[in-house]
Amino acid sequence: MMQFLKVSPSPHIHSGDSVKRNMYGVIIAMIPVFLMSLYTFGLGALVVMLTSVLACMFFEYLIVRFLLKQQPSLSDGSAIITGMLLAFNIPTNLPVWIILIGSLFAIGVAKLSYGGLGRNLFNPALAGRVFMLISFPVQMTSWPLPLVNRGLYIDATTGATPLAIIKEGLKNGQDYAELLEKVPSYFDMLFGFTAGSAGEMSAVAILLGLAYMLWRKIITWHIPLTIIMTIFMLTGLLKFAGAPAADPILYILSGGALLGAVFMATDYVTSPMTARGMIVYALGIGVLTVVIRIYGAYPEGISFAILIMNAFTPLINTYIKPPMFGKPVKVKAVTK
Amino acid sequence: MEYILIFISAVFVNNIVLAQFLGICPFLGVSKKIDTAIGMTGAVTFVMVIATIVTYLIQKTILDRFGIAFLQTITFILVIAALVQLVEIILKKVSPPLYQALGVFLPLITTNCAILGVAIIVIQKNLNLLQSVTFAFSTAIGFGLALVLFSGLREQLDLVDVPKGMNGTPIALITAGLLAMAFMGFAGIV
Amino acid sequence: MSLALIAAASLGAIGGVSAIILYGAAKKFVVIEDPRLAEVEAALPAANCGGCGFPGCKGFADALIKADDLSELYCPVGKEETMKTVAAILGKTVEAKAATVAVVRCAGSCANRPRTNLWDGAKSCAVVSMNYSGDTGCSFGCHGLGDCVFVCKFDAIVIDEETRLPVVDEEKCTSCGACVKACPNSIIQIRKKGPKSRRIYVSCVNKDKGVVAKKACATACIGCGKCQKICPHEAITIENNIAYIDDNKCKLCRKCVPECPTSAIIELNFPPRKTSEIQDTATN
Amino acid sequence: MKKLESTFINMVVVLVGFTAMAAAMLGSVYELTKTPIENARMAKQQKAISDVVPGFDNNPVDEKTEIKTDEGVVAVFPAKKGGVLIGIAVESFTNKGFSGLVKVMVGLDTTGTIINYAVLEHKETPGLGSKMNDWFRTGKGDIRGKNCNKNKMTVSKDGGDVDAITAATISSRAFLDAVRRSGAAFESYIKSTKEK
Amino acid sequence: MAQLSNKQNFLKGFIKENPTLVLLLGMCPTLGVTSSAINGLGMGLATTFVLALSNVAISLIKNIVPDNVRIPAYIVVIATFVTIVELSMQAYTPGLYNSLGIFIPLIVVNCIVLGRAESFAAKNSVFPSLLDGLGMGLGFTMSLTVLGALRELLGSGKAFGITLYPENYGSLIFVLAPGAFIVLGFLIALVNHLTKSA
Amino acid sequence: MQTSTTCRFGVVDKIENGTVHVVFNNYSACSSCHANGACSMSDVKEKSIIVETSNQFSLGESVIIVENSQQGYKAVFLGYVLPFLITIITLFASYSYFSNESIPALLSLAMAGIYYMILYFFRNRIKRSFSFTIKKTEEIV
Amino acid sequence: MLKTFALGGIHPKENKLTAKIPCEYQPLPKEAVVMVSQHIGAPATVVVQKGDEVKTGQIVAKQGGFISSNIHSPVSGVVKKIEPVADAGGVKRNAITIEVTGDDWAEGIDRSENLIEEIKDDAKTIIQKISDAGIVGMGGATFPSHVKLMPPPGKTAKYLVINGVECEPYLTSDHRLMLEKGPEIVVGIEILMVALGVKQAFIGIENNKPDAIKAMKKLTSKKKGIKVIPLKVQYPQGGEKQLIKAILNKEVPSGALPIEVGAVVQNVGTAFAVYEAVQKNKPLIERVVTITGKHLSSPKNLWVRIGTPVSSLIEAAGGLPESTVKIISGGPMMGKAMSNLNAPVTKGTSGILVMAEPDTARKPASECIRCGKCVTVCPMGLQPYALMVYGIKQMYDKLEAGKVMDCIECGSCSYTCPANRELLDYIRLSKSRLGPFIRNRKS
Ligand SMILES: Cc1cc2nc3c(=O)[nH]c(=O)nc-3n(C[C@H](O)[C@H](O)[C@H](O)COP(=O)(O)O)c2cc1C
Ligand SMILES: Cc1cc2nc3c(=O)[nH]c(=O)nc-3n(C[C@H](O)[C@H](O)[C@H](O)COP(=O)(O)O)c2cc1C
Ligand SMILES: Cc1cc2nc3c(=O)[nH]c(=O)nc-3n(C[C@H](O)[C@H](O)[C@H](O)COP(=O)(O)O)c2cc1C
Ligand SMILES: Cc1cc2nc3c(=O)[nH]c(=O)nc-3n(C[C@H](O)[C@H](O)[C@H](O)CO)c2cc1C
Ligand code: SF4
Ligand code: SF4
Ligand code: SF4
Ligand code: SF4
Ligand code: FES
Repeated sequence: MMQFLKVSPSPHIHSGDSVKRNMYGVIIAMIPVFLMSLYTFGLGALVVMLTSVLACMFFEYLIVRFLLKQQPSLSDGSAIITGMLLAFNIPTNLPVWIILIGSLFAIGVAKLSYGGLGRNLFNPALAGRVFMLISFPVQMTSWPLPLVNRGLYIDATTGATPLAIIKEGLKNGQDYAELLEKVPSYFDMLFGFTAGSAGEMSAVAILLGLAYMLWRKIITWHIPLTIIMTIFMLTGLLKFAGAPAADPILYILSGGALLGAVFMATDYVTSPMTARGMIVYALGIGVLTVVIRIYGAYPEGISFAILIMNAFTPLINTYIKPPMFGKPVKVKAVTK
Repeated sequence: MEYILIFISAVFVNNIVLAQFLGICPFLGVSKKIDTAIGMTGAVTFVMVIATIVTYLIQKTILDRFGIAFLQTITFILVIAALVQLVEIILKKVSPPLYQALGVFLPLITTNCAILGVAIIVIQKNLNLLQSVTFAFSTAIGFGLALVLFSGLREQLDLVDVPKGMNGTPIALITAGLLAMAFMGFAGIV
Repeated sequence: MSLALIAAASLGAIGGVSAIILYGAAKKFVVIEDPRLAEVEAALPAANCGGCGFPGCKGFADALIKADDLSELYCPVGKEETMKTVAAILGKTVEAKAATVAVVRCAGSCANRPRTNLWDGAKSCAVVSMNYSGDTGCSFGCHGLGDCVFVCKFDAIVIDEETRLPVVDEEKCTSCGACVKACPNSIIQIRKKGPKSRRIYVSCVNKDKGVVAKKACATACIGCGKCQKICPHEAITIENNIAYIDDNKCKLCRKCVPECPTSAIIELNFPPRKTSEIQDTATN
Repeated sequence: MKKLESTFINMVVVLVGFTAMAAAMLGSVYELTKTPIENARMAKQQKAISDVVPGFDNNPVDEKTEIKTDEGVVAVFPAKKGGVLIGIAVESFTNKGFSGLVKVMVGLDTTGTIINYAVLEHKETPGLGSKMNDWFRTGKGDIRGKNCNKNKMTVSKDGGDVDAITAATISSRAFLDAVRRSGAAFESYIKSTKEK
Repeated sequence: MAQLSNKQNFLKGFIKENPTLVLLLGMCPTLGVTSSAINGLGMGLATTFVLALSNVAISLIKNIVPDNVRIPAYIVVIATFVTIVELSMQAYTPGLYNSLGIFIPLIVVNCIVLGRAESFAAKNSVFPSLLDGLGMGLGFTMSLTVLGALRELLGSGKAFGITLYPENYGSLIFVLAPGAFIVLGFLIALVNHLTKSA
Repeated sequence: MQTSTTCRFGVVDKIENGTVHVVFNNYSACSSCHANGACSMSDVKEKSIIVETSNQFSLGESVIIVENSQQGYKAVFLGYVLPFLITIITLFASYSYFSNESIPALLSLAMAGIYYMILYFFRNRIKRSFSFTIKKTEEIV
Repeated sequence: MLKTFALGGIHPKENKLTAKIPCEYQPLPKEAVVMVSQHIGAPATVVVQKGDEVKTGQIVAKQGGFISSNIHSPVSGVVKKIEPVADAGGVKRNAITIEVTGDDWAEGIDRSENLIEEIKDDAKTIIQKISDAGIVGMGGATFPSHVKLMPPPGKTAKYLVINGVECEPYLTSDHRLMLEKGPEIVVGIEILMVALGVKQAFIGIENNKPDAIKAMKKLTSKKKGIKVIPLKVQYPQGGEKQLIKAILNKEVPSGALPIEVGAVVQNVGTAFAVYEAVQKNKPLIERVVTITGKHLSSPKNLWVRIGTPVSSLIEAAGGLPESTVKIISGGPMMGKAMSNLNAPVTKGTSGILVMAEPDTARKPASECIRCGKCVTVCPMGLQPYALMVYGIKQMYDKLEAGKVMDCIECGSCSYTCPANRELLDYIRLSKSRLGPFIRNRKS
């Protein structure tokens, strides 16, 4: 017997679930996505990923250690996730210095200003990405072509993403059928052989990750499924009503819809806590994504949509409570 | 359609607080509780609309007619200040308990730059009365949206321990910045 | 110059109407805006600690202005000085109040009080108290998990790593009493600070019988009554096996201190004793 | 001096007095600044015109005519040297900018070839759309010497002859839209003068 | 409250009671016009002008204004000066006037101006009021200029229009709305930190 | 929807049989900012409420006024939102009937006035639906 | 689909090590320590004095109020002292210490094993007998049973729900009792039905006890009105509100008792005790205690007299293993950790669990990552993460609005939290602080 008996209130056992388990689970789920990006973009994907992950971890360590003067807890893995997702969200030819600034913004401003894991209000990786998109629109919107020049990093030839092609075209009054010619096939999009951010194109790899996370019970189905369904239905509806929109399947397969729905909208910290809340949140993301994609200036809207709904999360948590067990007994209103 | 566009523009795209930087003081000041924020939205909407109608009338019937548009600033601010007081007097007269309930629930409504700003903007933009009023209440709703969202975020912040140096205004401003960044996604919708 | 005339006329009219409305408003709402409010508030420390019993400094300022008699009102943070300033602003007087400070009445350090169990729950004294008697044989003593530290707005209290007991920083402590409320075992007390910060108190709250108490903690008060007997000022009472020194009666003669067989009485900030009667008193 | 009491009369008198005084004072300031303000506005227009069609000796602002185009009215300022038309400046606009209205002054010679342009007003994003101030005078974006009728005044992305500002295609399109409008205005202006 | 010397009256606005960074007043113009250092400076100076003159005027008239119409009377005075600034800027610095836009008339409701009028000029004589107004105004100008310079530098590599590093390396967001909030947030945190540790 | 409460601090001003008059200061929006001392744009107004209570309070005693948010919302609705709706609907409805803009503007302002008049007739009904509780400052919850 | 409750719930590893081990009898202790307060409510009033001789089953402390319970001597011997003794948590509470001389039973108690099926008494007598016998809820809550059998005016019971769920991991005392004393339990249930005047009784048993389900089904097949309901395994199905939801599909309203929906819940152990009290006049002085733990050499189910020190039970199970870090009175989800092994078994002691490090250590808590898992598992639909923070920050109005008093302290939230937050610790603290206040206001 140990020297002293331990005493604590119940419960005395624990499920064994841990923050680490969830975080590393997400990292594992992202590996297929990373591998596909390596295959599609080659060297660039590697450089971008390494820079981003290392920068995020480095900044996290530095700021926590020297500015917040606390014990850095890099091992919880959340900085790695932020780094990976940041890398997934940017073109693979982005110069290193931009990635560094973006990582600094993601970790320093969006996460550690608030005190770190669990306290932030906005998704750090997305904040970093939108920061870069707004700050460096030129670099952030020139996408290397897939499957060519895989040995090149900065100088790869660039092209437009399917969404950008559609958006530009439709805004310019071009014919949709004609535009479809320029857009990659569903097959290419399924496997990610199109121009775009490192991690957003391979639907198959992302779905693999989703299946893994669902299986490990890291996330529930509510957010990803609702987002995808909303985008699908709403674009279908709008197209039917005559809006300048492409077909629903294309909207789901292209752009960051899947990546966002599976890995970024599901971030625990910035999404609602109850199933009903999650559905409202996801619905909001879906609608905003479609609105921005079809009517806004940006060809892709999911990043903004998620950030905007992040801001709604506290309200959702306040007003959408879990179903309570038992209705309160009616007490006669005491009127005086 | 035109009015809908004005609405969307004022609420989302050119949100008064997040893009135009008007009404920042109440935005930072009244955003600690969601309830108060929602209440304030209602009050500000009414005051803003009434103020816009009155200043619009004065601009068109007095200032423009007599060619003394340069008195705009001074007239508007006086009229708005008096108007806010007038509403209070009426409310107190009409129903003291109602007035008391409001007093406990809401902070005073002051003539902040948002109300004056809107009154001036509608004249500058050369909007007609209907457009002006639409613009005024859309702006108020945009203000309310930002306020309510922000109060939710701040209630959430109250529950966690933000680093000491950042606590209070700095973190509130950074949050507002990130919110403004998110709202940039609406760019180009109108 | 006709423009100026038109301008003057129309603006004058608008001004006149505003004046009437505002006059009405002024009559309806007595805009108290007591100029002293801002002044009083500025004189207060703006700690918003609630130690005065009011919600924040503004509330206190309000109350100060409205009160006829300031004797019930006291800002523990700003102390005398603030109260005097405020009284001066308001043209009222305040009586001097003796300075006070928080005192931790437990000396059960790790050395004095052997551990019998290991707490593995939430790091909160209140949670410990609710669940069991604590890590040691003494169920009255300090749990050392710092609920008092958590509530102190002035960083005036810290847990000493070695003794696992809270230590109050006299300089920083405003005697706001937050820690007193927070301590589930009622160990902390607000006591007179004493001249030159000198004070004497029994550093124990164990109500067990002497033998039991002594077994649990080497420096427990065993209620033997020796101090009571020697005190010339009748400042010491014994109740529930525990001695208590009334700070209103105690004249700081220090006679009781060496008398205590378990060194449970603590003297603070006194010059060293001349004679050899000094025992290894746990000072500070 | 003792403060005045807050009686009704005092209050009304003071406020009315103050407002009247203020108004009178402002009236005079207004009179004083009226001409400089007008001049400043004129100067700006003058300068813009002389930037885009240098070398005239008339006052084009006085000879301003308004031309109706498909999407609104644009102002045309004829620049004459010794009474002979050497070109026109068109104050054109578009609402298709990234943030709405963009106003430009375009100078055209008598053949309709663009001499120069000046952006009068825009709300485009600093660093992006705002580059239109200079962009269309440099490199492949240069529109000087191009002719609205002979050249395809659209961005190269849409098959035109002008390169868009990097990452600001929307602003570029808008700009060119305004330029094309000035071309149209030029046509109808010439037509109308010929008719006369 | 102890009487402050003239020098203190003038200097307090710079650091100790800096209206923007310490007192957090007049946030709207602070955020709205600081996309460049020049704009910040211009706005600051315009405000200083109004602040100083209205302080003087109010301390002159303080005794002939009945208490109940104090605020509207002060507003009239302030609005007059604001309009003068507005008209003059329109006439002589049209460029700056255009870029400051609506924030010029809004000086009227700037808490700093009315605040100083109420809490200082209404109680003090002319000269201290002038110093107070100037000091506060220049403090405001200083922080606006600093904020503007910072944003300009981060956003486009320039300060006062002088290029310090190539514009391409600037993060555009800092000259846009979000940057205003974020830079000010960090600036206030920094000032808090400095004044606390000092 | 959650029921939350707004608390304000006040002082007992007058006691009559069964009712207590409490005065409290109502500050404007910016006054929650810590520099309100420097800025008097932040109006302060003294408001008073009348509370029926059986508890004992003494003159000059500090109390906390508690109002539940539901009631606050109701007050905002009756006081501001409804007249706003009436004004704007009138304006939109009447706008196209008149060539002069001033008439619909005045009409809608008048409608708001009429609304308040109607409200005045219902003042007894309204009175019944607003009540407050006051608590001694020592009570925590 | 098996029945279960709707909201939340978890499924910890069951670890029912002693499910197949029949009950043994634990020998009498040398000294029995009888706590004066072994139930919820007012402590009993001691009616013996130091030096008195007492017999087994003789009353030693009388009900000290309406919600209180009699206490009987579990042994025969001499009262040695009546003074506070440290309980399992080290807190001193009043107790009667009896030096054991033998097992000499008081008069009128039927100690035979034969089953008496016929119920002679009417409801009133039954309730009186139950009250006299000092029966309290054996499911852990130790609420005096006779009180539950007297619904407040205006409320009538319609259903009796027998709680044979035993959803706590490790514990098997109810399971064994159903297997070994099934017929008695069934008679006990019939007695309870008479006492309550209800026509329907349900026995809820989780599906991980198929033998018990089978046995009870067989025993009740001929009984009208008694039905065995097999339930899906889900913690905390044993909570009475959850059990009622699972079996009757009714939700007990917030802040109300089961009687609000016409249900009374009793544990199987209680039913057995009722049988003994009513048919055999035997007071509650003995109960089944599971003594278990992965590292114990021989975990067991034991019939133990109240007042037996826990340390002797551990001896009986093979002694304390080296690796022990925590000893729990009760199950791992709701039991209390013991700091004092000399504390006696009480009426509510359903098990003694000896645990070693990897199973029980608490990991350091970190910031909430807002994963919402605690919300998902809470069977009461609360938001534990928020309640914890409100508790720490003492935001009482939010705690009340968040229905903190509805928490059944099941521990599912703390069990699940990946950040190892001490959710229940603080929720319990808030309940203890807020509870008196709310009660005060009601009165
Ligand atoms: C692929 C993979 C990689 C992991 N990498 C690490 C690691 O680098 N650092 C770490 O602390 N845990 C890592 N983990 C988590 C560990 O497997 C284990 O869950 C964790 O360290 C246990 O933490 P604990 O000892 O605090 O319970 C990883 C898990 C997996 C599946
Ligand atoms: C904050 C922000 C402001 C922008 N402002 C403009 C602008 O003023 N003008 C413009 O044409 N595009 C602007 N854009 C870029 C458009 O959204 C869009 O990416 C671009 O017009 C089309 O891309 P392309 O020019 O590379 O084809 C802006 C983007 C961001 C992020
Ligand atoms: C979370 C929780 C779990 C419980 N589990 C059981 C259980 O497994 N078996 C049981 O008999 N009672 C259990 N109870 C106690 C019951 O809620 C209830 O008090 C008991 O069944 C009533 O019967 P009794 O008065 O006969 O003990 C549990 C209570 C709670 C709050
Ligand atoms: C399911 C899941 C999704 C996550 N998604 C993100 C993400 O989109 N962006 C990010 O920065 N961190 C993400 N994280 C990591 C972590 O939650 C995040 O860094 C916190 O927001 C930091 O406080 C994710 C973690 C999990 C478990
Ligand atoms: S130590 Fe206690 S009394 Fe002293 S300041 Fe801190 S909380 Fe207040
Ligand atoms: S004095 Fe009280 S509150 Fe402070 S650590 Fe000790 S037990 Fe805890
Ligand atoms: S312990 Fe309470 S809050 Fe936690 S899960 Fe159980 S019922 Fe819910
Ligand atoms: S389970 Fe833990 S980490 Fe997740 S929300 Fe609840 S308290 Fe937070
Ligand atoms: S400066 Fe105060 S609201 Fe704008």
